[in-house]
Amino acid sequence: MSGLSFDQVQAILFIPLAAAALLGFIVNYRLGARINVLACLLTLLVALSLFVTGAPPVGAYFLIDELNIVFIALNTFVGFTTAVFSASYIGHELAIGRLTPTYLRFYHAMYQLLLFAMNLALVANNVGLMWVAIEIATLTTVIMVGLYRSHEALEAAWKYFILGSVGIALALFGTILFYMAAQPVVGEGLDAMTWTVLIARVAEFDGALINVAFIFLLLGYGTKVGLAPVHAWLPDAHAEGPTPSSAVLSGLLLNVALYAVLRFKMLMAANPEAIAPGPLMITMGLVSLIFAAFMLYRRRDIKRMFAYSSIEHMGIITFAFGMGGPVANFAGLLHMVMHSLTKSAIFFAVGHIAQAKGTQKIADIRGLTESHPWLGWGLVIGVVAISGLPPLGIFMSEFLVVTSTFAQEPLLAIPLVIGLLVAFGALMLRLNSLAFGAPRGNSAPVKASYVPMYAHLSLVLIAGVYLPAPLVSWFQHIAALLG
Amino acid sequence: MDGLIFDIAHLLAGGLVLVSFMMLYQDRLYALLNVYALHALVLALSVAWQAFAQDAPHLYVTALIALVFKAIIIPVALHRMIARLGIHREIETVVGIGPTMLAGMGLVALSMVVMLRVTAAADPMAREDLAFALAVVLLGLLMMVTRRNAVSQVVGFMSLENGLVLAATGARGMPLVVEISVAFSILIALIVIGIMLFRIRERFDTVDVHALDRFRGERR
Amino acid sequence: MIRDLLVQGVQMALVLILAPLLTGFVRKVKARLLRRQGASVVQPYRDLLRLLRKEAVVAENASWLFRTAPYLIFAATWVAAALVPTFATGLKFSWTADLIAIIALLASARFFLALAGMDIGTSFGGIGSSREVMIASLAEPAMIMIVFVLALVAGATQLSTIAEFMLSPEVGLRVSLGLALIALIIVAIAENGRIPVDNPATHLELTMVHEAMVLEYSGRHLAMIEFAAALKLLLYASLIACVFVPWGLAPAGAGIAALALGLVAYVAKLAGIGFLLAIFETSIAKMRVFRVPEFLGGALMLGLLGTLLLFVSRSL
Amino acid sequence: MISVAVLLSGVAVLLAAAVAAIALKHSPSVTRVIYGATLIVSLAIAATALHHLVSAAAAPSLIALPLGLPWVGAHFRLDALSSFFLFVVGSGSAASSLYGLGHGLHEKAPRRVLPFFPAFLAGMMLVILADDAFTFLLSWEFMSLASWALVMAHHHDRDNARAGYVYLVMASFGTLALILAFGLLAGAGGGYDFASIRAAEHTPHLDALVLALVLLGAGSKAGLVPLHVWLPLAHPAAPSHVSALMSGVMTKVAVYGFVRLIFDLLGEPTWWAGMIVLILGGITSVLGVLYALMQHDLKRLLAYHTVENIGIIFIGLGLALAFQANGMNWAAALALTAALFHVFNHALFKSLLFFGAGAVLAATGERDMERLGGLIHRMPYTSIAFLVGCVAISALPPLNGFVSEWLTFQAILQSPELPQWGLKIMVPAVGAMLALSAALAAACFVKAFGITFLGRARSSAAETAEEVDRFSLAAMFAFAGLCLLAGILPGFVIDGLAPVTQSLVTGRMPVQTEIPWFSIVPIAESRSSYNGLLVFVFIAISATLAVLAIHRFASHAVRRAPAWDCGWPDPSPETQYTAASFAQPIRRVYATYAFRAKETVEMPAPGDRRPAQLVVRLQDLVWDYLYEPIAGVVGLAAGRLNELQFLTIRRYLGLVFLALVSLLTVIALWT
Repeated sequence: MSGLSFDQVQAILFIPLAAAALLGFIVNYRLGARINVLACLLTLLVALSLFVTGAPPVGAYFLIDELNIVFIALNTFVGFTTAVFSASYIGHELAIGRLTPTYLRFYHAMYQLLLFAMNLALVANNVGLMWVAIEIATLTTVIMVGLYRSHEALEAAWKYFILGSVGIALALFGTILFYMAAQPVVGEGLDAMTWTVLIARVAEFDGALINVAFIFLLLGYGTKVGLAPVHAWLPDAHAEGPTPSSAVLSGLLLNVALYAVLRFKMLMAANPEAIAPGPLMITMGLVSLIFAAFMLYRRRDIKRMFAYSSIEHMGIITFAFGMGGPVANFAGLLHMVMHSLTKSAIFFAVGHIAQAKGTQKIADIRGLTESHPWLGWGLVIGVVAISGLPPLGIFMSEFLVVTSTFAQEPLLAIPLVIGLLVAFGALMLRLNSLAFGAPRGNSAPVKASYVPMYAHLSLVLIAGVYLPAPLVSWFQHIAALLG
Repeated sequence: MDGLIFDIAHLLAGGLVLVSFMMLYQDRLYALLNVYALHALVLALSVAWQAFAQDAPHLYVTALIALVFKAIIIPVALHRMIARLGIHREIETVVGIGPTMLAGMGLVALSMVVMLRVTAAADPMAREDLAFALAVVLLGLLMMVTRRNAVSQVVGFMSLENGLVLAATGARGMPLVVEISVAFSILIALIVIGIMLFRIRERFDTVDVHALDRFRGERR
Repeated sequence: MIRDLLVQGVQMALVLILAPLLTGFVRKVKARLLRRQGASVVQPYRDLLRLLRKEAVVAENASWLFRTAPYLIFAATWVAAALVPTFATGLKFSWTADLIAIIALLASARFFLALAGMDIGTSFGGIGSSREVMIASLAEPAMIMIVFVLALVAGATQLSTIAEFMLSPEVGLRVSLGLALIALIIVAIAENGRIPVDNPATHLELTMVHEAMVLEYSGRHLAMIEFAAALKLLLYASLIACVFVPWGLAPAGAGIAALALGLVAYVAKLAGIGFLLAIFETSIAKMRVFRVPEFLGGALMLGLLGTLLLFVSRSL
Repeated sequence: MISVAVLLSGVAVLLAAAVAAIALKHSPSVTRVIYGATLIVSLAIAATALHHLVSAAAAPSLIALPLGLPWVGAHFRLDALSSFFLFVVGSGSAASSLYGLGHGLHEKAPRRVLPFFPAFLAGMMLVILADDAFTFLLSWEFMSLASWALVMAHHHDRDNARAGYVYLVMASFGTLALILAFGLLAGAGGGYDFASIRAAEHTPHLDALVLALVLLGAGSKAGLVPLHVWLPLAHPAAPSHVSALMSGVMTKVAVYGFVRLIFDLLGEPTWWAGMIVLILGGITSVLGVLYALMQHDLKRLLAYHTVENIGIIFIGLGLALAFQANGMNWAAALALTAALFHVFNHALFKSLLFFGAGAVLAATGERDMERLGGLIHRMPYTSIAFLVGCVAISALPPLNGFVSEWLTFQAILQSPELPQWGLKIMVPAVGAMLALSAALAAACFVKAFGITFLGRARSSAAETAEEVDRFSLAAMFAFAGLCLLAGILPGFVIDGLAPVTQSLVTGRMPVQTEIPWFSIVPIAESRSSYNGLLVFVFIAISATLAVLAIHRFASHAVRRAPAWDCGWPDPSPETQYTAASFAQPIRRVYATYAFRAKETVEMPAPGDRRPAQLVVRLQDLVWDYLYEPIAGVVGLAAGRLNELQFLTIRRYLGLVFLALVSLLTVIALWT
């Protein structure tokens, strides 16, 4: 049994890696896209089988527990739907000649490599390995962001690269510091970086040292999460890269980085001497939320706008985890899942919209519900969901975040609510002009794959009304773990 | 013996901070590159000493990488690039050298304050090392922030990374150090290549980051 | 039972009979005060009969509303007037409507009158209606404030109860009641379109309010409206009489003698009020339309002041 | 259990109808099918609710479903209060559906209306049935969302798009306020079901905060000044039968939210809570009607007038709170009955009036009163129904509007027995405001009816208008009939409300239906009584008598002639009084202060051929001094922060650096 389980973890890593290697040799775009989808599907199935077989035993390098299995499932699922979307999206880009097969030569390989890196970061039981995985993921996405090789795309990639490198460097420093803290207690070598060992013995660590470590880790991985003020790469990278990469970035990579922060937060929380990580995360979360909320107003590029919305939501999630407690943690987890699903659905819609209209400028897009009803209403539902309106899932998580905050720290609820409202105002303002009014620009129908988008949205809708009891108890368990 | 080992390690790490200060002080690119080469050299020595002190032979590899790649290849490559691209030899600083030095002092003080709070239970050598490493990291970041020229920013990043390597090697028995230093070397190489690429594609007049900003997608 | 119904019937008939007489009386007194001979006091009856006999000339684009409104106005005013105790309290149907409802009935009448004024689509109709509702918008709240004062004093909005309370010794002299009386007089003047708010005799276009609304009416329709106006005057006079000079009112279930006495007292009170009204009207000039809000606003303030003073006096 | 299950399945049918509307969008009969379905379901729901309300065994009917918030579940409950409001919502929805059967055929964009209409109904009903905070808010916001979609049905119109935007932002603001209120009520324990909220102890300072938040939340949905700004934009923008629902019914759902939270969940009120609500109600009622008077757009006038009626309802609620706080349960019952009666009445006549406005819109394509006129000739039935609505809303006897205002006055007259001086003084002042708003309402509806239906047509569209279809008329006459019935037999309504007041303020008005002649007596017959039936009968008899007598004994001849008009008749319809000129005296008297109205006359120089112009400028002070600054601040902040989008990489690194250094400093100083 255990052997089988271990195989699953390996499979989750091996399938994308092998697919990446294989895709590196495949020139034909269509074949590549199919293999890509297939590989994603396989990974998803393996990941889902984890639910059936239960968590495998902990290894020195790999770990599956209640926390990361959520992330893995989400990761593989969104990875799969995005691959489906990507097939039709990239096909259209090729058809209109915005991309050429040369540019796309390693696109699918990169996609699989990214999934591999993210899965690796999630299953890693070693904080050093996790760091390496996140660095690989960063480098891969840099290349994907620069795919179009336009000035803007290259500039965005460059910005991402530089800021990401600094972030990664900070995270590494934090990791080293953590090792330093662990080393006197745990002893030298691999054990001092193994998460399961760390969490067991963290209470004995030097509080002052891990405080400093956590600051570096928070800022370092926070750069990847996109928390203000270390968010700067995020909007441009989302706006200029191909939309599938935006969807993966917003839907997955941010989560993976957040996962890393959470792992360290759990360590911090377990040490009595260390400062509570809550206030730091709450502050950064609130700053991100309010900052992004205001930034939403002046956006002219539709993808950049939703990138800022991702910052906003990452802020909310970080805030929720910072608040802590069973309800807020539950809300944070739920919000994270819902945000991933919704935001990637929005990017699916936005990608096709940009293709249909031939522009990403908000001012040039109008009346979508009339010119492209499926895309337009998909966008409406997505934006309605992302701005926290019922009956969609984010409403539930926001309800929980706000009420639990109000019950614990009433004063903190005020900036939270203001931020939510300001962001809401901005999103609705743009939605109004995007989806309604007399259509402007190209109204020709576009070949689009609606299935991924509406699949995500229906999941979000169902979650808003009904959460299955096993899922709830499971989330509650994780929430308790997170402290 | 222990005392001597400690003193030498301390001396080398302190030297690294000092060289970082020297880099902050430079206002010409060539000089900066030369000082950076010195920085890398000191790092290599420091790492080698740690390898000796900790009896960890794999660290010699790291020291070798530092010596060959950072102290020789990269400075030479940048030298040639500057010469070929005809970049201004002057470094444009945002704030004057003086204030930068002052800020650097502040950062060193900060890193000391932060690190020395760490309980004495920790290995004193590691503690000192960490304090200096933190100072080097912060100084590197300060350099990236206060220099307009991309080459000097890269140099800043590289010195930051040297600080990381210092910290990593100072941490007794830390796994993956070599791998990390290799990964970082690749990262730096990519950055350098990136600068070259931008130049080669002749889309930017200078590698001044200003020029990049002109191509922002969303103009005011 | 039969007797109660009878008394109620008498009351209804009485207001109908007395209303034109009061109008005629006021006109007569005014004429005499101006040293004119003046028409006979029964002239209003003659006018009404004459109008009733004439054919009605109706504008071409008048709607059904124009033709039904006069009857509705008349009916509403009549019902309201019949519910105010005139010579006896505790009438059979007095609980049908309290003072607030009586005021609201008059408001209904005015609502239809204002609509009728706009039906033909002339500028005069509109001018009259719009001014009428403007005046009413102040007169009605003022009236409600008066009701507040009375109701708070007497503990009821039922006119019979108020009148009985006013007869009882516990009333005493109260500032609030004085304020209410002044306010009521102002409201009564405004509501009946008397000088200085409106001039029932004018047909000068820019000054008229009530007359502008009914400009298009003729024949029996006009008769109904004029009759309603006379009833309204009588109603307000009865109201003042019943609340502020309640002496002589026959109590519920009183005998014939008391009723007769009440009747006589009532007629005397009406004469007195009519006389005072005539004197007031001859001694004052009409004011500009946009002074009227201030005039009525005064009444509203007096009413409110009366209510508030009541609390002071009560708690002392 | 049974009745709430029945109601929930009704709601489920409505939701299914929403989905069906999308599925059947190509079918030609989809309009009929959907409205027919909603009509039947709404009627059934109204009937169930009414049955529950009047049946003696009015024990709350409960059900819990494993939906919604995981560890709470979705609780639903049908008690006296919710069954009353559900009856209001159900009947309003039924009439609206009936109207939609005819009116919906005029709809240019049925696909943007049909799916959302049943969803909107379902949302409103779910709010009323909800028995836990999450379900309540979910339904509440769902209701907003569905109605927003309906407002956006005619999205090509820029004003509508703006209306939709303002609406949704305000709705979201209100929901957030309510979330906070529930957060406070539930406390740290997170007991979000109403039963545990009810059971929890609440401290007084918490009361104040909850009241403020509920006023913000429910008040913004109901349209309390100064949170009303979205209402006159959004209500008219929707298709007319939806406007009727939004104005007539959805605002009542907001009132329900207020009553549920403040009367039921919060428990024992404090007297100043009553005072605050009272003052807000008074201001709302006067300002609302003044706003309405200044409007020339028929539907917007009606929407503003909703604000006034909400004010009247809140006056009643405030009185009830004040009385209840002082243990005067019988008076609280009177005030609450008055408020709830007005809820019912307003639902009736406001829906009716919006139906009428919709009929006018359908027949002429005009909402601007300045281009209407003379419709009484072209649309006789609509005009009768509309007139009934106008009389009712102007609080004139013998219709229903008067009864509820009369009851409110009776409640106000109980104020001397209140011990607090603030209330003693404030209640009569609010009474004066109420009287003022009632009188102004009459003026407003003289204008609405007079300009729209009377006079001569001001445009060719008005001249050639045709009477609307039978379904629309049926809906209008059904509600007109109910207005009359509720007006002449108010005792039944009052008795129907008794269980509600009994459960909320543990008091009730005396039983009315046993009083002879269907009179209503709030306290005692000697103090005050009113009999709508007799007033109606008396007026009818006297009018008939007068007509019969005159036609029998005097003349009944009629001659048609040109209008007299003091000898200066002008055939041009432009010479008529317009809506603006009708409102001019009132504008001069009130709006100078309330809206800073300025009239400027532009008189061209002699020889200049331009026409002279009279320009009236009205300032909405609430908008200018409350919302504009907020928008300004947001805009300013957005503008300032926006510069962060355009930094160089170096500066971004600077941000990272600063963040790092400051966090390190914090750590250095902290520990």
